[in-house]
Amino acid sequence: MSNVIIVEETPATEYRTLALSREEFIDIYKKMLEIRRFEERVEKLFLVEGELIGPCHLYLGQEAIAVGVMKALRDDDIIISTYRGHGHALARGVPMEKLMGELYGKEIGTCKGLGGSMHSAMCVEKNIMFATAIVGSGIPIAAGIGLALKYRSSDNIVACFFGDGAATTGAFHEGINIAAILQLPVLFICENNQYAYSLPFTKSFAGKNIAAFASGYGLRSYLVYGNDVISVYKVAKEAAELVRENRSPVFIECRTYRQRGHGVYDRALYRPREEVEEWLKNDPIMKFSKKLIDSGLLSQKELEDIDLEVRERVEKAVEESRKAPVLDFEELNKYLYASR
Amino acid sequence: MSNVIIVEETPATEYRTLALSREEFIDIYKKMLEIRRFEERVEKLFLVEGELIGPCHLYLGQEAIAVGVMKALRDDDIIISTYRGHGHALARGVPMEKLMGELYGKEIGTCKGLGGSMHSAMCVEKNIMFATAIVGSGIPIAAGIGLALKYRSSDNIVACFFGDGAATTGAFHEGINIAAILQLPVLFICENNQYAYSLPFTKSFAGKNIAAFASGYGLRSYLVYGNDVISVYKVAKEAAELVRENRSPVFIECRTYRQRGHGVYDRALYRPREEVEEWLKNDPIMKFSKKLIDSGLLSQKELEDIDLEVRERVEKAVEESRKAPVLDFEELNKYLYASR
Amino acid sequence: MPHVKVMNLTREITYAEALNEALREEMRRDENVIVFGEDVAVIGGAYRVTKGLLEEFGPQRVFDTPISEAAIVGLAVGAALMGLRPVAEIMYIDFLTISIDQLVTHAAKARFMSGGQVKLPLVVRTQYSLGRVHASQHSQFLAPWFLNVPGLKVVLPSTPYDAKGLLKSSIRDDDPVLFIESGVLYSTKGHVPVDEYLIPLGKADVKRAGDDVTIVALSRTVIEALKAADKLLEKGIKAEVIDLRTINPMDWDTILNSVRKTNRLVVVDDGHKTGSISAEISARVSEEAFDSLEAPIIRVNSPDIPVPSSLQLEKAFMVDAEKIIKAVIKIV
Amino acid sequence: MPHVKVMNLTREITYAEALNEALREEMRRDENVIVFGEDVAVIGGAYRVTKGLLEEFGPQRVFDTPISEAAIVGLAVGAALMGLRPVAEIMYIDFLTISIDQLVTHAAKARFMSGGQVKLPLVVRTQYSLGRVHASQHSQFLAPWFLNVPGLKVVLPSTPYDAKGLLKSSIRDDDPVLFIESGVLYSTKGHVPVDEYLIPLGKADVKRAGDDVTIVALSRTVIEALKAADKLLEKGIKAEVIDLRTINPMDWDTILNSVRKTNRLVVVDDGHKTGSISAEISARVSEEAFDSLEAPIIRVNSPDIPVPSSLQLEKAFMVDAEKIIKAVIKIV
Ligand SMILES: Cc1ncc(C[n+]2csc(CCOP(=O)(O)OP(=O)(O)O)c2C)c(N)n1
Ligand SMILES: Cc1ncc(C[n+]2csc(CCOP(=O)(O)OP(=O)(O)O)c2C)c(N)n1
Ligand SMILES: [Mg+2]
Ligand SMILES: [Mg+2]
Repeated sequence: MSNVIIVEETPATEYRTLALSREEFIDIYKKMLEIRRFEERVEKLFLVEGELIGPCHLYLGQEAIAVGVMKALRDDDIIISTYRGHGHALARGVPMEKLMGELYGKEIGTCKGLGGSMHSAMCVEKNIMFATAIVGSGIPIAAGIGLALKYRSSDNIVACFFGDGAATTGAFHEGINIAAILQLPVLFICENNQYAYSLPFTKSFAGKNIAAFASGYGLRSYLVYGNDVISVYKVAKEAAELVRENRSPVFIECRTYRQRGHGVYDRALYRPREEVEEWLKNDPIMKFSKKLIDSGLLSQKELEDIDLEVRERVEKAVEESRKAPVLDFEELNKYLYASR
Repeated sequence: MSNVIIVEETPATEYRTLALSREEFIDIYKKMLEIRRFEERVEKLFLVEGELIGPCHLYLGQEAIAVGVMKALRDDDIIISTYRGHGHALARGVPMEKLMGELYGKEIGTCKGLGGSMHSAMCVEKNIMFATAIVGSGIPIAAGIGLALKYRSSDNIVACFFGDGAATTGAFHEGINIAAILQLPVLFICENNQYAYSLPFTKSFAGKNIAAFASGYGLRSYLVYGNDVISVYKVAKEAAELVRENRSPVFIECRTYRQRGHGVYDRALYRPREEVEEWLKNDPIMKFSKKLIDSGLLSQKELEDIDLEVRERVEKAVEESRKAPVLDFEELNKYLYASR
Repeated sequence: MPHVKVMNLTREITYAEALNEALREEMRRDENVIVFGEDVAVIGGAYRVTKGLLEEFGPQRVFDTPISEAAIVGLAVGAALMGLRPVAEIMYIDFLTISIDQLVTHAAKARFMSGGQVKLPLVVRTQYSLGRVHASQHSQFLAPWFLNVPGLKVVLPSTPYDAKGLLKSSIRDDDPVLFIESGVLYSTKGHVPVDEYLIPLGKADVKRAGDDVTIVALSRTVIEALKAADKLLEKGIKAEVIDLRTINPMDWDTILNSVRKTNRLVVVDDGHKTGSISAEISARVSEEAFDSLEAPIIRVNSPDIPVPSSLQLEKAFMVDAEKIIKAVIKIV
Repeated sequence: MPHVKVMNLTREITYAEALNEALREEMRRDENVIVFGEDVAVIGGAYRVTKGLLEEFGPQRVFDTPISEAAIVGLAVGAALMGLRPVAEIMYIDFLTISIDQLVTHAAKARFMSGGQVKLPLVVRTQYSLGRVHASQHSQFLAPWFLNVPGLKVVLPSTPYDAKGLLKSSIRDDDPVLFIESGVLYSTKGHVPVDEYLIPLGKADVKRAGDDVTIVALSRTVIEALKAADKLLEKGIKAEVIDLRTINPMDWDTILNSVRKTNRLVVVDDGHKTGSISAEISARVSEEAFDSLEAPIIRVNSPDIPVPSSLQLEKAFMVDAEKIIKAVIKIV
């Protein structure tokens, strides 16, 4: 499967040669930090305050992927997200209080409190058309979005996020084959964080890597180091343009790591400690901030100021969500059908 | 995908060098002819006599595959068949009147008339444990059979037949991946007859060929010319032994052609005429009988005698089936549960 | 008298042809309507319902898919999210089991769980093949499941006239519609107007008026119920035959009004008895019209065994006019 | 008084622990029993029902599978055809929609359609998560569908005692069993005998005797029904609470006998009302005990909308003791 394009880390020395302004670097950093602080706060709200309950899947450790990919897309491109979608939503610019409000089950939430954490990324205003809690199911749906885009001769594309676990579902296979057969403008983004719940990737998938496998369907496929936001961005940029121009699917597998348990309550003791430590050493935000400093784009102080501002915004989102009302149960019926 | 082993036609000159006795050659020929004459008779019973009705999928043109594979297996190896299963059943030695009886919906049928043509191959006596009418569904079931064989440390294997259309189902993907991950003794046999109903293979499957694709799961994979019974036999023999010894799955794709419509009523006008003619010129029985004569193993007269005998047996099966009774409706309930 | 027919502006066409006309008209009317599924384009469908559509509307709007039922409905979900009006075909309702995650857990819930952010104007057309010697794996009547899926609309037409009018409304509807055809009815003929017409979803149809007993039926069993009503009339029993047309939403008013008039109810459908559509109707009518009932409600269904393949056995398995008559006679 | 407990030879354990014991005992008893599914081995299941099995029985008998629900049930079908007794776990009943082809079109029909040639002693364990703020895609109560699938047996235990005894019988049963657990009940405690026992499939259990009204419930709603019965007693109403335990086959005798005694019936389950299990019970009781009924049968169900995520809204959505009490009061 020699036709997989492998992209490793981008050194700081390259930063100044990229067609990215300082503002853009700052924006990338800010987005990553928003996700980080948001998720850390959510984790506390579940485990310490006990104020939130239910299933919740944190994006900690994968920030570079959502931010790198979104940066490479146009705002009017379509996104299909998952139950691990907070990162996708924030990277796309979904207001924090709408996202947090959804976790609180409140009317101000993206889904008016009807979806909860697992569907909170769904935000049509921001062209996130679906956030599924069923592993793999977003893939054929993304193909359908691609079908509509192609049919309408739109020059938009759809980016579909999913995990390594999705690669073993029938929906993955059927969806990618049909996108390839019909030549649909879909960018598939597999966030291979090494685990599907407790199952390590090597015990889940019989193929070597998912990108190689996708190339078996005739898709151009990339395998990128997913803890480097700039590498992800570069690959996604190239891939998105190919999809846009050729109106045919492209596949990106990002190697990354789920820094926490599968869900917020999972302590994930099934992971070897050295493995966890190794990946934590390669934390995407640590890596990126170091390179920003090394390349002289931002100072330590500036990074800290961003952090303060972000933390404040997270806290504001929590407070707004706490105060907000819950939808009236008697009114729920009106969200069932579009026509009666 | 260089790791696909491609096997073309076996020339007549090789016949004498194979470890097959004359009796065995005769038996192979007889089995192929049994299928041919049986199916031709069934076709007439549907289209001319109108005596049979309902869905029925003929095996005409694919005889070399069922016969070549069965010859390579042990009688106590397990088979998973499909709705296009008459050929598998006859090659396995299911008595003609049981098979024909099933088509007639009679109590003497393999399934007592409850299954009909699409399930008629199911014959536990002959270790055909299932014949599914749902495309692709036999693949995970075969994995389950393999699981049981492995668990019991049996030295049997299971051979699972399916068509090119199955390769686009989720069940195919999930089933093969799981067989590979769990290392189960399954021999997958894809009869690529170029069509899934009206859909030509090239419009169905985005990969180059199915064997190459299966090799992406780490399976040893063969692509064999399926209209040559001896080539199929040789490949299946080698593959079956590998499965038996390594307790891990192997994949065979057989290139062949569906000589008739998808079902018995389908005139299949969607196929290019030259394509049909080309493949008819390469009819597996014509090919084999010519080589048997060329290699001096059998004379034209001997072949004709076999034909007469086979035709007689088919006619006897028809007559027996006509006379046989239908199950009593009031008794059907007893076939529902094994324990009450 | 062909002259009269022309005056009525109808012609006799088959159920399959009526469906085909509905698709054709809606595709002409709205270019958001697209059609796909297995074998629907080049050969025009396993049962020719989509015949000629590829020729008229081209391969962008009518195309064949691989055998990938989950992806077929997934495609419809995605396309509908973007405002297209996909009409996806699942060749047999039995294969819909492979698409149920997309249909039930996605299509039916997307609008609600997103707080009303999206709508999904998609139609999944399929058919049940009971009565065609197709055996257990190809003869299931799975409609009752979808009665229990809020967010979905479910339609089962019984005549060419209904098939056309209901399919057109289903395509125009802004919610996901499961449109279940009856395989044995494809070749049945009936009068269908030349002019365009629609039949609203969620309204039952009184196919025959009567005072003595109400027979509620749907799809194929409507035909049997009408035959039964004919024979019952010979015995002096006037049966009212209600064709449900859609089971989700269900037209309770029409059913309840009829029962309040006749005081007797027989419910008929092609499913296994236990857990059937008939069960819901029986339960609801008991709840809401308990005092009107002068006899127990009787359900006429298939027995609780899979469908046997043998011609004779399948016939014995199925609901028919005779079984309906027997049920009616028990309570009048 | 712990002393008394020891005399009775029971201890208090949770529903999840009871299930775990059942698996353990059956695996010790019969080496044909194997357990697999997502996350069942290394971590002992998402809800720890299979905890410790890998350690005791090793990776040949207890193993994790990839996320491939169709293949998981397919594996079970194949293994059962060969005489193993696989117990496959589908983590949420919502994901069972992906396995339905294997469960319904294969497992449930294989014996019948082969003319009795094979048997399929498999168990598919799953759970429904209503009541845990899991939102629309993870809170479905799909049990009613399987009422309509002849060939399948369907079990829904309500207490630790029942959970253990019924799971053991399910594993020993020679037919495919769908074993539906209730997620919110996993942590509930109850007395379970130290000695081995079995509970037969197909038999309902009178959890509380009474003369004034029959309340039929299952799974989680049994607990609510018992709470309701307590409160009703304070008002002088003696309710008989029947726990169905299995819905396929259904124990009609127990239900009908009770209704013939109390003449009043309330049916409760966790499904959407339309097309619910309650509908079948209501219909059947009306048919068979019409003359015994002194009031309409009332069903207590969830409304016909998907499950909202918000804690408060989910609570309002669900059946509880109060709603049951209201229903009872309407008819006594
Ligand atoms: C079809 C299906 N099966 C099982 C689950 C339960 N489940 C939710 S997430 C998950 C693991 C998914 O792993 P992966 O795809 O790698 O994504 P990640 O959680 O690592 O982001 C599982 C088993 C589900 N939601 N859907
Ligand atoms: C899941 C499923 N989808 C669709 C069908 C209808 N159908 C039956 S056979 C068939 C074509 C199968 O083609 P292939 O797998 O190549 O086998 P062949 O018929 O050529 O032997 C189709 C579409 C089915 N039986 N099952
Ligand atoms: Mg993962
Ligand atoms: Mg084929």
